[in-house]
Amino acid sequence: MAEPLLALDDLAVHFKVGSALAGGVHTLKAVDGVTLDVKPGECLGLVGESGCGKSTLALAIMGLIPPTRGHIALDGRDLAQRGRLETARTVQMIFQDPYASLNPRQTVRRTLADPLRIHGVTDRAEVEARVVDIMAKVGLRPEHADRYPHEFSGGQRQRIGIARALILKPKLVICDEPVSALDVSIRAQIINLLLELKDELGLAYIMISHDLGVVEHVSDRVAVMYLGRIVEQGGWQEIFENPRHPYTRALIAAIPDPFHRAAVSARAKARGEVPSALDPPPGCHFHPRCPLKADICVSQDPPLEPVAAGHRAACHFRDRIG
Amino acid sequence: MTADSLLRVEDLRIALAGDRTIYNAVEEVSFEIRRGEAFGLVGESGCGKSITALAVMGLLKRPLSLGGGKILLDGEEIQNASAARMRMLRGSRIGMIFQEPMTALNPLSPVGRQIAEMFVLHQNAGWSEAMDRAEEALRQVRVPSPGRRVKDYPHQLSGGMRQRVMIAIALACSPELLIADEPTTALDVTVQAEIIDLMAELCAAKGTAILMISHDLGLVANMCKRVAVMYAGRIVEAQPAEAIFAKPQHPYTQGLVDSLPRLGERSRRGQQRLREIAGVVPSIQAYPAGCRFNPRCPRASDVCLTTAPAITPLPAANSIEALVRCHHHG
Amino acid sequence: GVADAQQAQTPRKGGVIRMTAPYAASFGSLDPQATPRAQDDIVNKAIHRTLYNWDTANSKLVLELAKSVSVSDDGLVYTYKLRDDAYFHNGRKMTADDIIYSYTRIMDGKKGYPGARYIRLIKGATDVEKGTAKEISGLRKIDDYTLEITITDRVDPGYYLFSGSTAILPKEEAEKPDFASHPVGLGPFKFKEHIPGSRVVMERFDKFYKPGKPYADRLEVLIMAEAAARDVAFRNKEIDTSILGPAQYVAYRADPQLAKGILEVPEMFTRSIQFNLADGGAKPFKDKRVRQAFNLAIDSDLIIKRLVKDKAYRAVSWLPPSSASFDKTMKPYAHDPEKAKKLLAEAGYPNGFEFELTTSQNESWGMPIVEAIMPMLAKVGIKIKPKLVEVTVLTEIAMKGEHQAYIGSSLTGPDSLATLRCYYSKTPRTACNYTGFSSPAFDKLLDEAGQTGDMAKRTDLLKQANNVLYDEAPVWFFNYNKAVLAHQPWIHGLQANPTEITHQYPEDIWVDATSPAK
Amino acid sequence: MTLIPIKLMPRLRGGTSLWIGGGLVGLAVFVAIAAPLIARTDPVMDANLMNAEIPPGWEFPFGTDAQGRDIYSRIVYGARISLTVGVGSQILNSLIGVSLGLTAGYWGGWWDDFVTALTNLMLAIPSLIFALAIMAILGPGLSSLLMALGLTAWSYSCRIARAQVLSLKSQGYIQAARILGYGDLRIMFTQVLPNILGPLIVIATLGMGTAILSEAALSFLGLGIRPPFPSWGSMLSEARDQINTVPWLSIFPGVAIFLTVLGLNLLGDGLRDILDPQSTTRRS
Amino acid sequence: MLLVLARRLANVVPTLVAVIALVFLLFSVLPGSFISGMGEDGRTTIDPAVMERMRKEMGLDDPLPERFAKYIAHTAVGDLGKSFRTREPVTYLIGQRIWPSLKLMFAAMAFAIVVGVTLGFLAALRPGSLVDTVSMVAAISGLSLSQFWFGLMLMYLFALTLQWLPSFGYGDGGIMHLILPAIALGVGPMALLARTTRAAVLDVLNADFVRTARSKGMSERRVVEWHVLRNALVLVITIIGLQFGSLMGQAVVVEKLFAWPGVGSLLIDSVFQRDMPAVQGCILLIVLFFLAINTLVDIAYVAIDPRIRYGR
Ligand SMILES: Nc1ncnc2c1ncn2[C@@H]1O[C@H](COP(=O)(O)OP(=O)(O)OP(=O)(O)O)[C@@H](O)[C@H]1O
Ligand SMILES: Nc1ncnc2c1ncn2[C@@H]1O[C@H](COP(=O)(O)OP(=O)(O)OP(=O)(O)O)[C@@H](O)[C@H]1O
Ligand SMILES: [Mg+2]
Ligand SMILES: [Mg+2]
Repeated sequence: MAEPLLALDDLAVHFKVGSALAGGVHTLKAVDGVTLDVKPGECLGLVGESGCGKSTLALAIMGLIPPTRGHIALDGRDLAQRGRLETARTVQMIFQDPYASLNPRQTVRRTLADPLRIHGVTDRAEVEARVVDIMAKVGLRPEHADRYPHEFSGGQRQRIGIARALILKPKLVICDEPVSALDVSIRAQIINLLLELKDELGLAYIMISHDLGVVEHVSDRVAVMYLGRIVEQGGWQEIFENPRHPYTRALIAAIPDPFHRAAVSARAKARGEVPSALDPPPGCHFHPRCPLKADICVSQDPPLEPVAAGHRAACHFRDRIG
Repeated sequence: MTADSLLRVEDLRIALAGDRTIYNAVEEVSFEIRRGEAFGLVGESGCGKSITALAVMGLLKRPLSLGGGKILLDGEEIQNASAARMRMLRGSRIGMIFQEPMTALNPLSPVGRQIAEMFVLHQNAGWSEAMDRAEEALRQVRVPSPGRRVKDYPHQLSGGMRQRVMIAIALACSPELLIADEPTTALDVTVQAEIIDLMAELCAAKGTAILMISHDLGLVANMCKRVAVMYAGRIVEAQPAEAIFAKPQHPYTQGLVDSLPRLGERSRRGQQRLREIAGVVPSIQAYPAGCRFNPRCPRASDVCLTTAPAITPLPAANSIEALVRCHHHG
Repeated sequence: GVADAQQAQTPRKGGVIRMTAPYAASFGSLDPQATPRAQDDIVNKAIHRTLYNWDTANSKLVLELAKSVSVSDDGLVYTYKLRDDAYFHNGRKMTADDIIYSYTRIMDGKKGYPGARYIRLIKGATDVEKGTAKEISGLRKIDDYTLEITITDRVDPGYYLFSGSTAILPKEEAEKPDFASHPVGLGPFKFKEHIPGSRVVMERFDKFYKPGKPYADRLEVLIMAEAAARDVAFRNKEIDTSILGPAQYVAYRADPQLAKGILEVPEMFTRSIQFNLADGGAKPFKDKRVRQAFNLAIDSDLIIKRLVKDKAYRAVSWLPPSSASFDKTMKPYAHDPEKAKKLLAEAGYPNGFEFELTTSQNESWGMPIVEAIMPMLAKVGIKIKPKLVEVTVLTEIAMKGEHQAYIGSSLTGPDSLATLRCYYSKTPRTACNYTGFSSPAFDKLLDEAGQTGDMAKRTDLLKQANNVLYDEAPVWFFNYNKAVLAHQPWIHGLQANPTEITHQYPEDIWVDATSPAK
Repeated sequence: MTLIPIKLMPRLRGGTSLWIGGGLVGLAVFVAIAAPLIARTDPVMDANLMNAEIPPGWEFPFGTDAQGRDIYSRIVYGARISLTVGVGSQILNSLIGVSLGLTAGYWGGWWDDFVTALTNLMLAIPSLIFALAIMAILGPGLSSLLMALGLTAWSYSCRIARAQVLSLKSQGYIQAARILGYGDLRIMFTQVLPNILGPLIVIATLGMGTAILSEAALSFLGLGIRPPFPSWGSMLSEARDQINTVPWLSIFPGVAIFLTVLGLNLLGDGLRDILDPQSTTRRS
Repeated sequence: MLLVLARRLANVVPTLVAVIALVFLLFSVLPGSFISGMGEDGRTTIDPAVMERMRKEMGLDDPLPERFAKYIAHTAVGDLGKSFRTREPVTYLIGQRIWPSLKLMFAAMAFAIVVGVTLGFLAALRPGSLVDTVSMVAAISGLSLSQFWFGLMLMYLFALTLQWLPSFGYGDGGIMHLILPAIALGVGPMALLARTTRAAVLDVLNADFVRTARSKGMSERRVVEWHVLRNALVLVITIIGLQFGSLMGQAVVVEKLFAWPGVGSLLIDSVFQRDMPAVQGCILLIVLFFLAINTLVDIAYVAIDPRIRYGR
């Protein structure tokens, strides 16, 4: 088995919110004990509802938020020991909102060339060549280089964002909902592009998305997050065809499928609202919404344990489902 | 026109006053909703779904205005109805739910009061009676402990709860038609499913027809009996829900259905390259001549560049009308 | 008309007098001993009384709280027969004890009362100030209405004991902590109300010692520091008197109605540029010819006429014309730029020089004047760098000698000897020798004048000293102030007080029935 | 540098306030720059008491003052001082405010707390009072005035800069820059600053008007510019005693101040519509 | 409620201490001592010996830290020292000025609120109409006016030319004397309020929940009454608070011009007299007032805005 490119060990990111003067300080456990790894060339899908900590996890991996606990190892070395620039050349990120993720006052060329210069590529010709090259790869024409972001459509902007992420030739790219802000008819273009680039450049992805269809389509492995924790993790086929956590099942059941009307049993559906991460329920975080809730769920926090080879779920009843 | 037609929109045109010219943000839009029926309107962002709904409500504001066409509610032409008449219809006979539950409620007013207003406005109820009925309405939308919740302010409720309150407001006076403009896009997926179910259930119980607006074809097809697809201000296809997924006629609809990875697709067919729809959605100011989909259409021919396609009726399945607007449909 | 004039002869009893306090936006203190400010004295003159007073009509000092005085031969012991009809506003009669108490209070070293500079004339006063004595040895009560004062110098104590800051106060009241907000005195009006920053209201004191006086029932002093607002208020008939600046002076004289109510007086203030002749100053000024050239280069008459709008009298030398030692035969420096140039060349400055002139914003002796002389001096090559400071800082700068020259206004009366002492070489800069002037001839004349008991001789010696100053020109002699008081037609009995025109004699003032004030 | 993206151009056409404001300010700036060319006399040395207080007419379009100086020329030169006061103090304010606000918003932590506390402190002392205190200490004059007005009103731009940075900080392109290895200062200067210039320019424009008015107020209180060099405020303040007798002394500087400040306010409003469309009128 | 108050107070105290320190330091370096301020017009010269003695007496020669410590200690117990000028306690001096100051401010603010908010409202309800244009032109002109110039104009127009109102002063404290200075002081806040109100009302009118209200079939009038007013008020009240709070500071000019016996004229007087304790006292009061008003605004928020009332 290949050495993991990225290894997270019991990673936790807690935020202090509020102030001592205004109602007291609370701890928000945005990410709470996540252990994961990503191998080279692999695509890990990360799904979960809004606020469950997906973006926070991504930013922690990027080194933008210091972890409260646990370790992040890139290429086998702890993130803390790596230089900022070195990390930048290993892992990059694609953002959700193509409108907010480009500096409106910079041309495409500057957006792409500046990082190269910062990383010591000073030869003008080389910079130019790499800019043109990457633009071609993401499907932009060379004359686009001197335009400003507002002159592009959403899909084109996302291409610029992808080009920017790839200009330093990273090994791992974190895609934080790369298509959810795009017009429906554009999404396929971007998803195809990402998959092509993956094969062509041997990239590893972490694909964060709400859209289970997309995750299923692109991922090799999938991790499901709920309130800061991984509740289930495994190969894509296992997760989608044989989910072992009631939350995963609820997620899948919530997807309207005109071909399979009412195919999912009402039992799979989750009830009620997602609790606040500030004040998560005790025991299994999912128990207030869980159709399988039992007393043990309230008192005990189920560990993430294997159910099959490479498939783990954090549910007291993981073996009874499915 | 069918006998049990509730809302009929004929050749609706909505004008958008630009800097110098007037654009047609929506044109040649016709559809019909029958009593108790769920009708879906799907389309990408900016194609004119919301303003169509607002036109029906008589709530268009500058720079938008009604450019032409007829809107008939229960046979009554309301496109030129007086302001007072429209106020009577709004709320009591047509209810509406908006996309953003965060901002659609007045943050400074208890939710109970905001529901109760409906009874005061339309049923001459006194405030205390109205508040009691508001509590009842909250119970109907399955808000836990409604007695306490009536006094809560919107910020004390979660997104799903707020949307439930919106539903309670819209359905308070048992309208004949509920217009739901992307009621769940701002919600979590699991919550979304619950809200949709609730809406469908309540409407069925009250016999309220629904005009469901969304950009999610799957969602609409799942919930509605009939679906119309809009593109760039025009309806390009309308079919029964199953048919539009199984046998889409318009190249745009076909593109939409095929381009999106659907759950279970990979297991069935393996990881295939998605079908792309080339190009981008045009902006109002730059709608192409002829068929508006022509720059992106794989089947486009010369006629598509010059002539806007007329409506072609499709063979009716289940006695529901179906139509497509394409020179090369099928 | 005639009827008016006749009516004007018989003062009306009753009515309200509304005077203005124009110098600052508030009163400092209504404890007369605690304040040296002219602004405060406008009120204090009505409430309080001093041993002497200035008789404006005859330009001399008169006894106020005493009926008569006798002087010992050596001129150092004064015995006063005090009034036995003077009552404090609290109803108690004034006695010699009150004067002794008041003067002793002023010398309280811990308080630093401004009047101390006057009382120091009395023998033993400084001991009290230093804390070595409890009582002033030079004050002796003979009986309730007879007081003996021993002084240290052969001068007229009247010049010292008429100052408002030597007012006589009743002990039992002055000792109260809130005396300053509830002043009690001997004056014709008793305190009623003070709205700080706005006005002081006083009422007639019926037991005032001058029979039949005061006339008015009420006296209001309204604070009105903004000339423009004062102008509006006066025209709007909201105030009875107003001090006029040059601009208003012109306007009021031009207005036939307003022109009737203008009272003018040459005040005992000399406006000048004082050159710093000491080492800190600009070198050129050490040369007498440069100073003379300075005086010759400026067309002072033109400035007075056009800029000051004739609201001043051309200065000849240091003493004002109202002084007995003023030499009426002297002519002021002529306007002669050619001669000025020649003198400058002789002094070694054919191309002139540049110096820094410290000035305040004051319209009559500050920046506007500097702005007017700048081009004139530039014609003879003297360049001015104006340095604007606040009025309040001006004196301090002058005392410290941190200036090359400054433009200001100096009190030059009524005591001419004291006035000229400011150029006596042994007078320290901190006292008032701001120029650092030193001339043996001048010193000698002043020494002699101080020693002589013969008033006529003293006057003559001072006249000579004043003429020395003219020639030496330690200053640019600009003008003597003309104070102008505008008053409404219904107010009568105002006096042209040359020491300070706003300091009126409220017991003599009356308003006729046409006054709109109720 | 493209400060105003092209898409904004069409909106320029509609903004009457922008055009009027820009015109007025442009005129004032032109007058200030061209002062030696368009003034008729020296504003200080050409005093001629023989010409004192001549009403406006052929010879002296705006009349003369008590010193016999041409008011027109003094107004023209006064534009220099008044605009210097306005622009200079705002540059100072912006420099202080932006550097504090930018770093506070970007770095956060104790520095942010400190800057926020400092800003609140500055806001709690009315700036006129603060300026008055500083003028009283430094004494009248142009440089003290620049200090007094430039050190006391930076809290507005600081607040705006901070708020803007906070909202930009979570924007993708700032995060992207950090991820790409940009240094903090580089991010602040190349990524943040160009994108928050709009509201800052607006606030600075409005601040210039306030500064010119403050200069007039301080002059009135006797703590303004150092004569004889004319500023509009000091001219107005000197002339106030004669408003009834020699009205033209105060009319012209009064009008000059009013029009210039009006111009700046209109310009600020207009710019706000273009540069900072989301904000409504929230100035204090 | 209490919590909000406590929180505010916790914020206010450090600010106050900082202001005290700042003011103290500022005025300890002032050139010119209070004594030189005791004469004016060059009319009185003071004995240098007296001056020395008084400096000692007032502790002006002590080292700065010592003076500062003493000052803080005294201020903490509400003793602002004695005025150099009148030798009375500063608290007493200020006490006499507070009432006229408050009167002027309340009158000015009442004028500003009544006129400004009304104009802003009318303008927002009919954007683009004549009312809108006129009131917005008036508002921006109001913001461009020099306060003392405007005050003088009022004086000349209403006092001198029309003779409707007294020109200056406090008079007997009656309403007539109050009108002109209140207008002169209130015109700035009035203009600002007109603009803010208009913007706020327009903001609210475009809010989603107003659209919801309309979709309920509400008449425009009800929409405004039930849903717009209160929400706009939340926005407007901040500006009212900020304006009100800084009014005491702004009043310096107007008080001087109209010879109004308020804190502002005491301050300016004291600055020129170098009366340090009085200056410090006045500034302290002005800051305190600002903070107090802002605290009141916060409390008002709590009353109006449930989002603040329930945590968050
Ligand atoms: N800087 C921060 N300070 C405090 N709380 C934060 C911060 N960033 C994120 N959070 C909180 O942490 C939780 C996780 O946020 P995160 O953005 O990671 O969620 P997410 O899964 O990416 O959601 P979404 O799908 O909406 O993007 C949320 O409750 C969020 O409010
Ligand atoms: N007030 C307005 N001013 C100008 N253009 C408008 C206005 N409201 C809507 N439009 C334009 O009209 C078109 C249709 O808008 P509409 O809101 O109906 O789109 P939609 O289909 O509901 O999109 P979405 O899915 O984003 O809600 C859009 O191009 C939009 O830009
Ligand atoms: Mg996220
Ligand atoms: Mg919409």
